[in-house]
Amino acid sequence: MDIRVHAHPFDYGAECAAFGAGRQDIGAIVTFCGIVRGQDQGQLPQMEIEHYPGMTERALQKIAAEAQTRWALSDCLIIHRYGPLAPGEKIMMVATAAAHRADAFAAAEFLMDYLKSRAPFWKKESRADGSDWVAAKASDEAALTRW
Amino acid sequence: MDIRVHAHPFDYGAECAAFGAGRQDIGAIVTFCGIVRGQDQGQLPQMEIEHYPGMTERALQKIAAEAQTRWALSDCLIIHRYGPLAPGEKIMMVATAAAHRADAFAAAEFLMDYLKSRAPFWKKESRADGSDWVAAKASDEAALTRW
Amino acid sequence: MTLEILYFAWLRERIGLPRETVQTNAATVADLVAELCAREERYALAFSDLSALRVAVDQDLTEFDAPLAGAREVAFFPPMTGG
Amino acid sequence: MTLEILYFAWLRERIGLPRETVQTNAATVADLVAELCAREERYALAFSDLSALRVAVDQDLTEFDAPLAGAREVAFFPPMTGG
Repeated sequence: MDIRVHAHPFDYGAECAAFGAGRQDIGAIVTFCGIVRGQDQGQLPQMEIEHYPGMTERALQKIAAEAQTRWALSDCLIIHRYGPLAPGEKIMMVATAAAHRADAFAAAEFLMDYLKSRAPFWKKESRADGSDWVAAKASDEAALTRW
Repeated sequence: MDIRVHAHPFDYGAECAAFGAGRQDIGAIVTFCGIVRGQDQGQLPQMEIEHYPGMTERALQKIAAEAQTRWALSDCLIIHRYGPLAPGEKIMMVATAAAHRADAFAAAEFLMDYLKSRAPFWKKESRADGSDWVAAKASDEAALTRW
Repeated sequence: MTLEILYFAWLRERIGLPRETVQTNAATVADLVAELCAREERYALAFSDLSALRVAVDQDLTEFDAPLAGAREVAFFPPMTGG
Repeated sequence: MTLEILYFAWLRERIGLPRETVQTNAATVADLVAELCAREERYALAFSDLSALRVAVDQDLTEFDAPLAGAREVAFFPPMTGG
């Protein structure tokens, strides 16, 4: 279990290549990567992510530990950035490894659903006409009920 | 949409790094990677994958096209190897890109479920005591009913 | 008509060849299977349980009652196990 | 007791500071919020809709009726939007 929260970029390809390398018990790996989208042609939004140092790591540890009790995982990884991010930049990733694909998929979706609504990150988007905190979606909160 | 079927290895990390690179409409990428598991301590199984050249590519194209009609995908990638594979080697991968994570996750699971049971690949495992064709699982066929 | 017939995985091993060309007037896949089974014991054994087999006509999965009119290639194989 | 209070995102902006240390005898989070709101208009405005806010006591998410006995750090913030 590897959890990292930092401002600097991470190398998604290198993380995917390294995750689970050399293990013989892994039959399935699922990764998710969240990326800053560009919006509104011609306007290049900037994103700033605020977080709660200390609680963030604690919350992610709890979510990952819960995933490991629910599914037979060989390994799991969460990386999340904070600070300023430009369109096209990778915000975060999760990776899960298991003997079978159903466990790897379910755990990755679970990690994402809980990370979205239970880990203390907040996104602020800036455009030419001002900046706004991204509103939480009711659908994200609702997604938790399926677990 | 990028579909590749070949005997030689692929570079999972490099494929993940390249997938969707430079696109501004992608907010979420999901990848799945299938790996040859080792089994039965001390016995190192070998795997051989047979396929149906021509139909394989055709079947994968149909599955990917169906995924693109069902979900708002920015891109999708399927790579599948055939021939001999050793434990720890990567057998195949899929990747899906979308604006939102729900589409990327659903499409990746759909691609995997259909690829498992509808693309003409057959696995044969060899151990010290002989070799056997891997039997299809009823759970894999059953997984199709959810779509 | 002339049909190219392909066998994969354990079906290929049991029949002992990966492909063959046959002349047939079979109207459906099932008719073709019956013709093959009548030829030699190894075909009859290999095709003894059709529920354990799948068939593709011209590289599209289909059913054993599918018609063969216009077909050029028929493939028989066990359930797939890719991924 | 002495409590460290933290504010994040738009709550931090509305209150105008990221953290402060308060002396309080509040029994619950809700009591603490009432004390803060009584202090200054900007607190009352920021905390006017508790359904739009979340609270963590000692870095664990909890409810507004949670007791504060033994707590050292209380954080208020809007619903999270990570990932």
